Amino acid sequence: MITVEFLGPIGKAPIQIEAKTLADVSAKLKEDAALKEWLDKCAVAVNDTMVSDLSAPLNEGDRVSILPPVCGG
Amino acid sequence: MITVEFLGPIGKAPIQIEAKTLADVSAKLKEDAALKEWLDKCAVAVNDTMVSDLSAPLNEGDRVSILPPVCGG
Amino acid sequence: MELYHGPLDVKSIFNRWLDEHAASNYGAFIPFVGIIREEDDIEALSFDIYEPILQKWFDAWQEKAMQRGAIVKMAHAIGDVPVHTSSYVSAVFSPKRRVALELIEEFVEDFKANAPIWKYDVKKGKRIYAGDRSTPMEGAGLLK
Amino acid sequence: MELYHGPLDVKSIFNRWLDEHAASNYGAFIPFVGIIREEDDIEALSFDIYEPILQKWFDAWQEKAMQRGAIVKMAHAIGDVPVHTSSYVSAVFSPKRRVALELIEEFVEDFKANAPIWKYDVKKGKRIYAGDRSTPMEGAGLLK
Repeated sequence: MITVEFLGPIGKAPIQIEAKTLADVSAKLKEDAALKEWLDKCAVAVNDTMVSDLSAPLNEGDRVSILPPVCGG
Repeated sequence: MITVEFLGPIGKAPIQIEAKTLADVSAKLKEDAALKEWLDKCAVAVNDTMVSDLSAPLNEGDRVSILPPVCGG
Repeated sequence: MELYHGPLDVKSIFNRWLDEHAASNYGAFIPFVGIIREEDDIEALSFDIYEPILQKWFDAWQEKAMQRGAIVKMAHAIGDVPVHTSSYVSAVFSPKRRVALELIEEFVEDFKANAPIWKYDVKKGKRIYAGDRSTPMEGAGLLK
Repeated sequence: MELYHGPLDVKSIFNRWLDEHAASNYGAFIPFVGIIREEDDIEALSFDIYEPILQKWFDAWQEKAMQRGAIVKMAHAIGDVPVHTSSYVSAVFSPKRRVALELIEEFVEDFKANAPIWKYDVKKGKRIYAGDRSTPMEGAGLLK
């Protein structure tokens, strides 16, 4: 199991899913129509490190964060 | 008569000379060997306005300022 | 890096940073102060921050600044920040003017684009995500 | 524009500028603080200023800043400024971040090149003109 958390304005509680890679996470999240619109513009971190590779393996207990568009300052 | 004043590090007291234009001032100042080395790198103001035209007429009582290289801050 | 709940006390942050580096022999100090403008009938802006990734972002910048002989500082507000008060103060200390001027610009612009902070307008007590003023982070769309 | 004999009280200048514009609805405030570095065995730097032309230079900049919706501020020291103290503080207030970042850079660089201020190293109590670090002003060489 891995945890997926949704940061900032997405306003959704964390979920736990089975996933071997981020591609699996993508497939699972797209099942939720309300999330689908966010995915286009969200960046992703695994265990608080920003990632850019869909195929990197996930490990049991990993935490995937979904980061919507930002505007600090 | 016009007054010529030497700002900052030039360290020379103001002088009064006869001059119809800045070209006249230039000729007069070049007579002083110690000044000549400054003139290459000095800018000029007339009555506290920066000027760039040697031939503009000077009027009785005008004040010409000689401004050496700057370094504020 | 400093995070505060509510508006920043700009003067005390600024004064403390100056004191900390009073003898560090930096020649230039450039702070950037962000203040909430009164516009579009907002009462305040409000901010969510994801601290672990913000800290990493900041640490990477500190490393980058140090390679140029400089350091960066940053403070940001969490939650509501009323109009005419400050949500954000950052700064560069550097031996030289040029590096300081370049760094403060790069630092502030990269902060805007990549710091994990989410902004909301507060109108009649309600928080509204400022999506139209927000920027997708580097690598956005990976899961689409 | 403010001129002071001896080092600047950076905190009080900064705090006062902030107070003056607490309700002006500017969104960005960027000060630049110049501090005397300890180097080359100097005890202090020392400055001569020709105020009438500095004031005109500053007024022209204020005009330029206002055309972009911003304002500039400036304070400088006259005479000796010991190492680790400040000789120069300038600042931009602007509605928007971009204009503020651009203006502070242009303002500080133009100040360096064209403000009628002369710098001296102070070593063993003697003032030595910093000619090698100085820049001829625009139009220099007219009388050569």
